[in-house]
Amino acid sequence: MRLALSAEDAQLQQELREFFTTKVPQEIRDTVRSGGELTKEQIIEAQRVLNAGGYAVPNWPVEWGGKGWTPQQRHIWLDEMQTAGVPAPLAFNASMVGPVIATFGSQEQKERFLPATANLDIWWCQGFSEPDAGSDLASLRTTAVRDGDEWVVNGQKTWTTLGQYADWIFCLVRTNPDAPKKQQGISFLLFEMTTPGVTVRPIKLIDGGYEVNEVFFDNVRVPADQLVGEENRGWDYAKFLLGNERDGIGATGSTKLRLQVVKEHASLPLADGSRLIDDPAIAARFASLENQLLALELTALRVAGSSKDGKPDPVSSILKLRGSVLIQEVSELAVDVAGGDVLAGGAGDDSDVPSWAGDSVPTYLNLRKVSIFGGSNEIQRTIIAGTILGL
Amino acid sequence: MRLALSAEDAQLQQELREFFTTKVPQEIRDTVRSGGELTKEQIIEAQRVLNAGGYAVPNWPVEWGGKGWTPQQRHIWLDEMQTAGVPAPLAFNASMVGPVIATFGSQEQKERFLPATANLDIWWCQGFSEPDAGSDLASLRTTAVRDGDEWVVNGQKTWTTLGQYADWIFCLVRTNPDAPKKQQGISFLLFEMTTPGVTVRPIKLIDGGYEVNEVFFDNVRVPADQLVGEENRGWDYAKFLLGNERDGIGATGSTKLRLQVVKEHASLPLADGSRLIDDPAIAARFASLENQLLALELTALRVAGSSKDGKPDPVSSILKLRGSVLIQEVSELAVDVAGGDVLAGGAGDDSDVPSWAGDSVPTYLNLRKVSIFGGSNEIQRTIIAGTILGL
Amino acid sequence: MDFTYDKEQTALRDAVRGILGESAGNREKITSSEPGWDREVWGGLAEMGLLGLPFDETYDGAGATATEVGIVAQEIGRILAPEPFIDVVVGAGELIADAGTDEQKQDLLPKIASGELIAVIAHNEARAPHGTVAYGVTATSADGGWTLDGVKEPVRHGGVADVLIVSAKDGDATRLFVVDATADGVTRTTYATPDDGYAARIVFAGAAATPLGDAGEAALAAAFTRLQTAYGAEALGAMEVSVETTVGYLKTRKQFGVTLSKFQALTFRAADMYTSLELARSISLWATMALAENGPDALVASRLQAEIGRTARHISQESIQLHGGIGVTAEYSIGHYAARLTVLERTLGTEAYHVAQVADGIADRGIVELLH
Amino acid sequence: MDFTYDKEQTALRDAVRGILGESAGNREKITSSEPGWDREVWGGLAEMGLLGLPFDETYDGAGATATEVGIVAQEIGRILAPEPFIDVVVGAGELIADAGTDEQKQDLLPKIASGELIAVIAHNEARAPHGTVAYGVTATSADGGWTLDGVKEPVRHGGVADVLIVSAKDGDATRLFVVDATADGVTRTTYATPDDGYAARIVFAGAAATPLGDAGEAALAAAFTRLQTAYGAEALGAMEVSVETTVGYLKTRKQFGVTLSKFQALTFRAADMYTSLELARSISLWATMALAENGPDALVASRLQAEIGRTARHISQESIQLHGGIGVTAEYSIGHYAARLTVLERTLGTEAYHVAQVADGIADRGIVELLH
Repeated sequence: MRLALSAEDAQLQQELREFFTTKVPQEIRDTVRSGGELTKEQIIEAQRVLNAGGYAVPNWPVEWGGKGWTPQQRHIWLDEMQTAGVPAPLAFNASMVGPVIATFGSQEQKERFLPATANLDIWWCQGFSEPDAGSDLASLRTTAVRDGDEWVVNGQKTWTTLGQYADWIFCLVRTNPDAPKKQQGISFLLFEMTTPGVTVRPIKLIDGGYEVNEVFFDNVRVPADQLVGEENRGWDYAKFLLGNERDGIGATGSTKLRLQVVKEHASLPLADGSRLIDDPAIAARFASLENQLLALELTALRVAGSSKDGKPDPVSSILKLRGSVLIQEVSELAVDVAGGDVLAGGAGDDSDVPSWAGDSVPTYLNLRKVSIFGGSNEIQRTIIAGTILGL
Repeated sequence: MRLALSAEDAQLQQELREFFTTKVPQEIRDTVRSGGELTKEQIIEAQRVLNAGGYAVPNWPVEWGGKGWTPQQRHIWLDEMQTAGVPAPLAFNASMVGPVIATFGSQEQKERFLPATANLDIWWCQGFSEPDAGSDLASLRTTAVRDGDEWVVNGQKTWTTLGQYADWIFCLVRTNPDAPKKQQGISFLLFEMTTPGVTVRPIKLIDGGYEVNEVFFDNVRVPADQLVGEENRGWDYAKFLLGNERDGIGATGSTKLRLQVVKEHASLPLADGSRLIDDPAIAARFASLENQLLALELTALRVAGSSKDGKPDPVSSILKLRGSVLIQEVSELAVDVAGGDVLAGGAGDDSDVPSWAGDSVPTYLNLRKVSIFGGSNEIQRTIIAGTILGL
Repeated sequence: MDFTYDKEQTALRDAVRGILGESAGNREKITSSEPGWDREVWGGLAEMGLLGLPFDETYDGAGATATEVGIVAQEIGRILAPEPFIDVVVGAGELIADAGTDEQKQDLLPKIASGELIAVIAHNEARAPHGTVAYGVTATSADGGWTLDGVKEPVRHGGVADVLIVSAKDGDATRLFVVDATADGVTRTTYATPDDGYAARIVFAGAAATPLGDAGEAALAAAFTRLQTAYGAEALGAMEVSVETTVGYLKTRKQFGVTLSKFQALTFRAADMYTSLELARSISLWATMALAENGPDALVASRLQAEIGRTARHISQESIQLHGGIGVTAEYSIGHYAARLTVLERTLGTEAYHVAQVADGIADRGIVELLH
Repeated sequence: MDFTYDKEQTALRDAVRGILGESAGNREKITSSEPGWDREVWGGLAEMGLLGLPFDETYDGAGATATEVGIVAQEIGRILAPEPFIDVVVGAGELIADAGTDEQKQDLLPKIASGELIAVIAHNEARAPHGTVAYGVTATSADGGWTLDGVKEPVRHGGVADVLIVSAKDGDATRLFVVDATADGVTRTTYATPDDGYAARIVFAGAAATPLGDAGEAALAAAFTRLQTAYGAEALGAMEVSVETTVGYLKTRKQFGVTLSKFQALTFRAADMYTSLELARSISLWATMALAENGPDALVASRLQAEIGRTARHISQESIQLHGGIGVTAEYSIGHYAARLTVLERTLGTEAYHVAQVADGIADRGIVELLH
């Protein structure tokens, strides 16, 4: 039991803080801080700055740019990054497809994809969910049929986040429809989004924005050397990937930053000179959320590193479950702090209503997704009850 | 749509208020108000006062003492009674076995039992639940085998509330073990608790008190004319009874009184002169509970009378569900108002800690039962989801 | 106490449901550009006499009570009808009827009732606490007339309004003024609201204004209570459909080979949603009857708002969650209901504000006497 | 930051679990009469060196930190051990060690460590707000000595204590005094607490008292922080077992022909209980480490209390509900855990009190920096 950081970790923390707050463009960090949306170019720029500093893919094998950090060091990296308002490296690249290729890909695939993936020269998107599968991922129906040196892909994916920006997709496809279990007969395929037969249809969300897509495949021909690992073992790779995805899954760093920013807004005087933060009921909500976030971050630190052998630690379900609820509660508090100003959703710069207040309802609505996407909270409860509690 | 009471109902309300606050002994009402426990004698005394005034069994058929009131008038009766601190007539008598006998009993049974039941000359208890049945009431195993002019009863009941005071028990027994469904082959039997072979074992509850019992039957011989209605139709009578039981099931009147009393305690100055009620967080809890109770009472009024043909309106499940949660939340607030004084559970009259503070934890613990007994909240949600929503 | 609608009230509900239902399919198109609602439907409502529903017959009204208003509001909520019935008829209209001079009533109310005039209250100001005080607009009396200077925002339907009822500072007092929205000195910028509607920023620069009778904060407070009661009924309608839609989804959507209705954890949550809904219904109907019979009462309105606020959060959050992914898409209706409920609840004070209002002075109040 | 126990700490946990486990079966009998705990077990704890665990070796202590104390406290919580380890060793003992004179330490600490002396803090007063101020007992200085007058109540283990550390008013200040509990002028009435223990009403009438060093409110506040940290660990242990017991019950209890574990609505609630437990565990371990490394910090303790309070309510309420009827019977353990948790949470300030403490000044604090 030890609270204080080791000298080494404290030094790393200082280095990272210095790097994140001086090397990443202020404008990008300000946008993140204020809850604004980054452009595609800004996301790429930020990741390239990180990659140049060696901080884009610390969890990868060292030979491909990894750092060999302890879980606590990875937490420090993520926390310093998020609280500094630095956008995390694109998860599809850094946490998902990169580790899969590095672990299961051929040497050619590693050389071809990993450097470009780390530097966001390739923007990846994830082709997992399908319209009729939902939480039941393994029921996927998209097929890939071998034809000479190619796979011919047909089917449809959905909830493909930022697919509209993507250069490549990593995609679960059914290569053996006769496998006895639905988890078998699935393969992990990589292909370009510009391949003929790929169509992207953005889905409008309730906040009016676009971030997820439907992706249709109509006889998409994929070179056979773009299948990762072994044919029909894609489900194993997907589980490995989902395990990695849980790194930082509680998102405590970014939620802490959000809460702090909402608190700053609540600390500004209203028209009558009063401040919402001086209302004991409002202050108590901030205090309670701050405490709960603290407990969540401590839990993330406590269970960090217990994800082994590519299997997700079921305790990470706790982080996803509670982390999603907390970020939603922070966004709900932001709406209450905005009060009657919430109406000004579409107000421009000449409005007296600050943009955070007008954005508060769209943000709140948008964040309903975090308890649904990436394994809904119902799925997380199922994992906790089943895998941890044996119920 | 009409808010105001009719002149007739307003007059009834005045009459009842006058009656309850002047005819029922003050000591009994004070004890109820302070959350104390009534003696058996006090309960009997109060019911006899009500019965003498014609207010003990208003929901019975008029010829047996009923009033032929509208549901709203019954609500007024209950609300005035509860907020005046008058203990409601013993439910086992007035709401449960009485209506069953009045509806399904023979003329002899009616004459023999109803007047004595209304006047609490007979104290009834309920023999429904069994140890291995729990919420699955119809799985009961207690048997009654016909032997000449008698039924011979063997088995065990549990959760028999105030069975230690009871003169008689109304009991569900299995008379046909070969019936195709578990709900069939059950009969409704009445017998004295002093019958040889009946053993009562009180169960100590977590507040240290005794109010429920196990009741064992070892070859208990019951005269055949004490079977109500038809043999093997007991389940129908039980359902009818449970429907009646839901009258006033939200207990809004007594919860309102409890909340008011807790508020009075929170309004007394502490040692430093401050009052808890002046803490905005505490005041907000009172306000929120008061509002929720109001919504619940309005709902009780709105759905009152929709229980027809002896079938419970499934909406009454809402009242039970929310009513039990609210009384529990009021008791939780009482514990918080008591604060450090909760330790003084067993303090006597010479203590400076007021008895309500010392009693707050036992009461809170005791009231955990209300979301379990009489159809747990899980059963109520099952009814709402299934019967109302068709899920 | 009687919670049932009589024959006329049921007929009113059916008629409103009919006319609003006709245009329900066009909602996305209608709301995608200003004014965000359908002038044809508006005309239809006028023809049915709904736009003068609560006004005296003297002013071409129907002389109906809050109960009838609530019936219309609930139907509006059920299909998220974008037409500004509540803001124009209940908000500005009833405020004029309550506090305007005879001349103002004769001038404005028949035009509102006929549908030719859109009037709304312009009270909101950026970062002002909820209440009846104006901070950012000042009234100046000169030459026997009045002018206004300052900014009101966000004002729902402010961009298309013909007449604005504006709150402004006159010394230490807040007074209400009638302003021609198209007159010199009034500049309006319209923008979208997060619930598929439009609001405006309105700058007054020496804009000519006429006092609304001698109305001030008390009249505005009464108007708020009427609005809160109607918004409450609208929210009730929206919550009702949110629950219906979610239950329907659980019955049809399959996951892991069975419908979602086989998952007890989900059906229990639907049961809790329904329970919340029915409790909110009771308090909405009660507050509506109280307004109809006893007139505005801020405490009753705060009780209503506190309960509606809590319930709206519960139901809108759960309805999206139980829908899963499609719940957060604009193509499905459920998210639009959530958006509307989220905005409605903050329109005239948040849940916490109203709980605090009820808490204020609670030590000195006895048991709530519902029946008397 | 490292949350793992080292070898010695694990050994300590196992040893404590062993000795406390031996008498766990006698709990009902032991708690049914005064003192409500087992003097034999107490002697065993003394022999193991636990009763001097946090004291300096000079005073026959083990010089251990809050971490070791927390390990013992958690084990106490796991089996609801009634022995007054926390109140005597952590409460009075560490307060004496922290604020007593050398002479007082030499006199009292070895006797506490050997188990021969029971000392507790007597600060509680009926209807006093939580805090470090004494209202009802007054200290009077005369003839070079001090006497106390007034009432302390409820004082846990006050009836069997040999020595009381009493807070009393000295003018505007609150000071701490050492009082021989058996001396003239001290009258004690013992009664049962709702969590199977005993507390006392203690009347002081000119009772002789010695100042505890020059200890006042600050020393008492530090003692509270140590107590809160240890109570937090005790609550953690009790919640841990509550969750384990409930999960076990769901696996074995049958209803409608199947085990309760087949009902998703119940297993999801168990998952939520477990989630709450693990978050509370993190904050308990953190607060313990913070105390061990940085000393008492009231803000850290309030964060802990706020989270433990919330979690204790959640877990104790749900554990009874998921047990159904038997959950409210005294025969089953689960209700006793709930009773203990319910009382513990209010012992040194309620959840709401501690949330308010954290809220105080929150506007001026930045993001919580956990790692440094």
